[in-house]
Amino acid sequence: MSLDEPTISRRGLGRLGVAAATLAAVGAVKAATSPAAAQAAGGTIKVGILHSLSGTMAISETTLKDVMLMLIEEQNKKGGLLGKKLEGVVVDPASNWPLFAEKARQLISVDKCAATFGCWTSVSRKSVLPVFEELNSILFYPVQYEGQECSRNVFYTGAAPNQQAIPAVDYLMSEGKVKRWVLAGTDYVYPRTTNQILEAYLKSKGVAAEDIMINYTPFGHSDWQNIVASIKKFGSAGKKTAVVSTINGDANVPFYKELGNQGIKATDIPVVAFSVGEEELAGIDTKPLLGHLAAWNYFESVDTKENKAFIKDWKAFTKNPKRTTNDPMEAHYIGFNMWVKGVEKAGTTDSDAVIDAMIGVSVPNLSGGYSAMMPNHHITKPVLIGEIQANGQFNTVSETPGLVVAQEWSPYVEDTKDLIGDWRAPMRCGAFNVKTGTCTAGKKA
Amino acid sequence: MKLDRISYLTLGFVLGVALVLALLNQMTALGSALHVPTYVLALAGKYLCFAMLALAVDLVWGFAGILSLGHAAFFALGGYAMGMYLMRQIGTRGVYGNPNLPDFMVFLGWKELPWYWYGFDWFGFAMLMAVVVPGLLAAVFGWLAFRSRVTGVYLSIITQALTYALLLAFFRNDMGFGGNNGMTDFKDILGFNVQADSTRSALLVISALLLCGQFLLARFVVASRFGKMLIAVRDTESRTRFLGYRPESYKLVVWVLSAVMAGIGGALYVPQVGIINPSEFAPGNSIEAVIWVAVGGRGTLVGAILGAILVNFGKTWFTGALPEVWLYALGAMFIFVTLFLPRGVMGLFRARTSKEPEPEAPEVAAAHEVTG
Amino acid sequence: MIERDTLLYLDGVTVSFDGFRALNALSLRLNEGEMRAVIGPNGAGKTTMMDVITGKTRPDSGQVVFGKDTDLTKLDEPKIASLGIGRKFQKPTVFEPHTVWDNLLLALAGDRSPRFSLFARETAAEKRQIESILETTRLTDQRYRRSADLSHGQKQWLEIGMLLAQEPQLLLVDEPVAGMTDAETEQTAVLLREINQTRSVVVVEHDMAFVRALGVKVTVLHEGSVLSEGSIDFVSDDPKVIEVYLGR
Amino acid sequence: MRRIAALLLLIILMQGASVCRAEGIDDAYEALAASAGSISAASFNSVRLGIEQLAVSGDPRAAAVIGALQDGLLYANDDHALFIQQPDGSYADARTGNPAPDVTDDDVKAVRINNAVRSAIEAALGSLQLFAPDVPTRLAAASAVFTSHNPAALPALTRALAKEADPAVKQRMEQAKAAAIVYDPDASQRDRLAAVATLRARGDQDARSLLSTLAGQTGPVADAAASAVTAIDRVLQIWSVAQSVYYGVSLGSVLLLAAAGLAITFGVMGVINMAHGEMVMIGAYVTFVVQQTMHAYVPSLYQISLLIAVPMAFLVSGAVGVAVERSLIRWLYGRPLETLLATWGLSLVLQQVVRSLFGANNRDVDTPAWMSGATQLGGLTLTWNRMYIILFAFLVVAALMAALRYTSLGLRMRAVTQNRRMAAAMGIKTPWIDALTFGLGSGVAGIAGVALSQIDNVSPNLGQGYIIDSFMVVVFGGVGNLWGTTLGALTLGIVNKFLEPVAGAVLGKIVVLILLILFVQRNPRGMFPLKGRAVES
Repeated sequence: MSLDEPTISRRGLGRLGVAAATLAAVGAVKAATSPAAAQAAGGTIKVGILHSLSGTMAISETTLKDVMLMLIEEQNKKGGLLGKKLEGVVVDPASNWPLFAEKARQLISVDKCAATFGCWTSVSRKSVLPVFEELNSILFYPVQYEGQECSRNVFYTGAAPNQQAIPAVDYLMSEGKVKRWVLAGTDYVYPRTTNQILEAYLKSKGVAAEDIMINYTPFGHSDWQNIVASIKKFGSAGKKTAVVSTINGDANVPFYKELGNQGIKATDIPVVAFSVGEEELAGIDTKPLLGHLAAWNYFESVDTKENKAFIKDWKAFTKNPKRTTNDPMEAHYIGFNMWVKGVEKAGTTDSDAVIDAMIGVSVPNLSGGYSAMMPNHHITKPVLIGEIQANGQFNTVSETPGLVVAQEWSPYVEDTKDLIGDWRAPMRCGAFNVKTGTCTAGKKA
Repeated sequence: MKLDRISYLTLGFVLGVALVLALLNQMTALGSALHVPTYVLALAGKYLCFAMLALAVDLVWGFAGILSLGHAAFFALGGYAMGMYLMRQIGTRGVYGNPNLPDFMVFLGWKELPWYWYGFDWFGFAMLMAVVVPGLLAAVFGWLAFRSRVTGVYLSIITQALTYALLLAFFRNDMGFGGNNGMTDFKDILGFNVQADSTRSALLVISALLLCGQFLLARFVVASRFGKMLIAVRDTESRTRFLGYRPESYKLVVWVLSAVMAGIGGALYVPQVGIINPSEFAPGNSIEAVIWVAVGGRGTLVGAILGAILVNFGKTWFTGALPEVWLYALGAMFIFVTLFLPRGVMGLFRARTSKEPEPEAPEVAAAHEVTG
Repeated sequence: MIERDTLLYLDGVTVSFDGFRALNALSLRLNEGEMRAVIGPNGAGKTTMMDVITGKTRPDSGQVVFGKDTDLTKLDEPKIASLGIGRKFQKPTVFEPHTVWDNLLLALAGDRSPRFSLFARETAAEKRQIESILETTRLTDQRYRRSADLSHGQKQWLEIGMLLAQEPQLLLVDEPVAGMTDAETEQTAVLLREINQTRSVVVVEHDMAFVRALGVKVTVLHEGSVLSEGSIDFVSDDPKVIEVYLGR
Repeated sequence: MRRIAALLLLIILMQGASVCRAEGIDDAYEALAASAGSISAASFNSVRLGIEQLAVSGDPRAAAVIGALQDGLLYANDDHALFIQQPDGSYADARTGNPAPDVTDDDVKAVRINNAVRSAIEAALGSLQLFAPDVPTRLAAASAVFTSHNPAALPALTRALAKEADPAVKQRMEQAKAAAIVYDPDASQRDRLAAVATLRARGDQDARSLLSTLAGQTGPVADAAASAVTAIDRVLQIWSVAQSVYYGVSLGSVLLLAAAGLAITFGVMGVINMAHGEMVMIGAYVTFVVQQTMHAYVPSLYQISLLIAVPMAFLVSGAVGVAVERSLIRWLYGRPLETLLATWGLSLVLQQVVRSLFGANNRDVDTPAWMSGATQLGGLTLTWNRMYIILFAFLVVAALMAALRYTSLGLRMRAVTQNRRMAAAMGIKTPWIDALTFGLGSGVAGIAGVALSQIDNVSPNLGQGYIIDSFMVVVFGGVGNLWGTTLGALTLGIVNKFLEPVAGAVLGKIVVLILLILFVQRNPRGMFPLKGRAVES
């Protein structure tokens, strides 16, 4: 250490070095944070794609990145948008929630994306939400979620709880004569809220408290032996029992394998899942799961012209005849087409103009109808209930007669039962209390 | 305390960059070529907080030989203390406008504020908790572990168990810390809007100042007779006992100090990234922090800061520029550094000095002497 | 020989590892100011004896009394060290990243608490003391070298220097001349005798020439207990000792 | 319609059945055909009724038609004529079985089924198959009738019982009959009480389920049912303890498999191998590839593809291990904590490699038939896959111990790890032994991957889920001690499974972790520390 004893001149030298280093660092940070150097949308409109390509959520989100790239490519083949080419900007938030916020900021302020399509988990959406609101940009969120949110800057193209859970329970009650319910979920906010809503709903339908069992497990839970056994036991009380599963992603495979092995057949105790789609089933041997259910707004097996074309394009784009499609992909399909229409209607990609133009936009969905963007920034959807087939596909066994409008604020939660969201002028409020006539949150002029 | 040139350079660099970024952000117009976007401020602030964590890890690993695979837990606890304060500051501006409860509690049907949330309305109390809670946890854990002479990999593994247990605990919605979603959508800190550029600039400069403060403190500790003893403990713990020292109390002191430093880093991290949730407890995060230190150069405080900034800068860059293959780059970097730069980046600059760790750390020597 | 107070008394100490008896009812008495050489074949229990005295190993039974009435078996290593028992290991164990000076500084008797050491500054008295030990151990020229860079013999001396810095009443020295040149060995013997002027010393050694050079009372250990005790000439003529060393 | 009428006539003539019954058959087929293509609640209901009618109609085609419906192969055209799709894609008339070559895919719509329909199908097939020639089919049929407990099946059951010779089938039929009688309001009280007794004797959860519905009512039958439910519950309660032990052993064996390889690489060699989980993951992917290959090229061996995957996984993971040791680990001996960092980097790379090769999604590894399902042992439900995994785990550990103890490689490995220099001096090629030891550990991890593919996701993240647990197990058991690892894994598994029902899955795991931390603090070297001077220095 004695060699390095500082002297005045050295200090001066050091300072000089500091100044130089500072400038260099600023330059480096600036250069590095703008990989494409953001040449202010010369001939292109940039579209942010914010899906995890690594980490725990890559398993679900990678597909959505691919589908966005496909949609952008197709739109460009049709001549782009407003006479400009679209360019997808892919980043990897790596299943890391603070990184989502950072990447969102990068997409908006560095890459100048006109809109961003992304997020899967609620926490990732919650993480980026303040960023989108602060920088007044647009996010399309494609996954079914717990509701209780209505941001001006987010368009929710996935299902709200009433667009998935309630019709599924209704189906089981009427068609399956189910009297006893197990609400099993991963311990996070979506299952908690959904189960809270379902519990209130079931009780309103006369189901006794002792006929409802609620169980939460951690993320990635892999040993389901005694939970499945306790479900079996709960189901042996002489009343028809069903499981409503809000078990998340990774934990599903071991859960279903255990169900199959303990011999719980759909005809004994059906399981209806809200987070299990074709993508998840691709990783499971579905033969023992025949007849277990899922509720979504889209199934790959839906027999329509649009869907067939979409699947064909998808397989061609991924060059993989085995790739499946699923509900969140359809949500991006709808969301992207809505955004294209909204931008065309507004004649600009300016956020405010597009946000106003989006409401009322209606585009074909893949199940043979039209979905429309409602004033609460959620879309109308049909609800399909399907049974798992031996080939890993769903067989639709029930479909709501019309489109269901999303309830962004749950009528079953005390604090939100009087709230509505309406982003049209003049109300422009994400949480308007119809009783008090005030806007409690999310007001933006 | 005498500082060497590289320390001056580091302090100058950290403070200088933070000040220049903040000033450029504040003083120049939005379109100007010199303007620093908020994005860069947020990034720089995050790096500096990570640097604090790295400094904390280096203090225990580089100087006391305690390889903590759970240091991110202290960081996250500090972050939660700040997060709770920020949640309370939202007041009635939450989605539900509930004056008594944070949004997520309303959402899950809580009726009243749990007792452990009391006091977090006050900034001072929250900041006190940001250092007391990690410090206390470290004290209890360290007292138990060091007293019974748990060392080497055994200690590493139980620190990992600690952070893993906390991860699972904070995931539980019943804990009242927001479960998986954690806390987000913050509004104000001490009355300033957390999203305002001026607040961000201020937070960045404060982070830089605190990092420098921590660096000087760590420097003071390491240069003292205490620090020399730590190095002695690191290399030949049992020998120090025969000199009449109690290595466990030395380790405990530096361990608690380190936890507190990490907690401060976490507390500053939260307002700058805007979210705190249980994934901060993930064991991978702690391992990453160790890697920053290894990349920078274990046992050199400057190296810890440098490593944290370098690796995270790389991560920012790679995830944007090479989203599909960045993990290859990151993984390869770790392998490269351990294989070819055992003394980290600092090893490139410095000749051997007395502060460097011995490559033959004896930690798991025991595991070699074993039969099947 | 003047009758002096007993400094260390081992009484029926037994230690076993997984059924193997390292010490078997070992009893040994050491007087104040005495230097004792302990010899014995491999596995005789020499190092284990030191472990027991310094608190590293707890005996299964037996007592170790230090001074008037301190039972060492109840205390841990730092406590025993601070009572004034210093130990030098078989393999020289110094703090390798530190300079010779820092090694001695850390060994100096004084407050061992973290709080003290955080704010401690080198006093003039400490400096003088270190200088004097450097001189005793012939390391004055090496004071700013990293101790890792010292030769083997220098490390041995540094460790003895560290022992001295502790100002112990009793020094336990395990094979101090292993790996030393003849000249170094001789110097070490001189050094130990010098130290013995003021402190009691127990030397464990294999090197018979060295033990002879020390010229002190010798204890021969075998299979964990005392086989023979007396002057070097006495024990080397003892038929039991010859049998153990030369085989049956 | 004319054709149907003609067929009808034919059937009547052939069967000599009453017109009334023939009308029943007609209605039944009409009910099936009219609902084709529809998914309304009414149409499912009509299909269900059609099946029930068909089952009791005595029509010889009933079993074939209902079977086709079960497989989703029953179609109807706009004229309500029914067809069965043949394996080659052509159609045959459902009511005659004759080929119908002029029918194409565009002419017909499938008769859709749902769970309610599927239950009806199972019950119907059950009662139809009570007279099947082979025992397993009859047993399955009796079980199906038991589940449906439909009094309509009683006549068939009585007839079948009279003919039945196999005691197991007979018992099951008796139980099925009891189940039907219990629910038959027309049955005499004496019969119903006897039926309750039969069910009580069966004593499992299914019997409890049937009885507990009755228990809610009033009357002597209900009282008997209530006391039977209490009795069954008491027995099941005792069994549940054994069941928890089984779950614990099963979880423990999974932990053991995951940790066994680590007990070698970390326990014996001292390499903190953070990429251990990825070796497991590679083993799982090898299983996937082997299974796919078998499926494509040697379908006859498909059922035993797992057995082939075991050595393959060992070789592939082992080879990766050797390569890793030669290129990476060997530079880092003596720097255990550096290996931690390098192998962590390696684990990121390996995950990404697999993600690039196989995609981020889960891969489907099928469970062979012999590993599916469960068996009952008293009140215990023993799932086959778990049983095999338990067995497999112990075999792997036993083989590992034997390899270390009795082979010359094992001897050399022990020699090198105990005293590297001495071993080298004796002519042992220590670098090779290092590589092979690491390869062995990695290979064992690969084998674990084969087993884990049966119960968990086969995804790039597979290994991450086990790495922490594996280290806990090895440390808990005592580093370098395979017995310790085994007992450690089983203890953790069982403690976990006994805590889970009390504290919940999350809290249970937290408690286990805290206990583990406290345990290690009390016993810093695990359950089975190695004593002696060597370890302490």
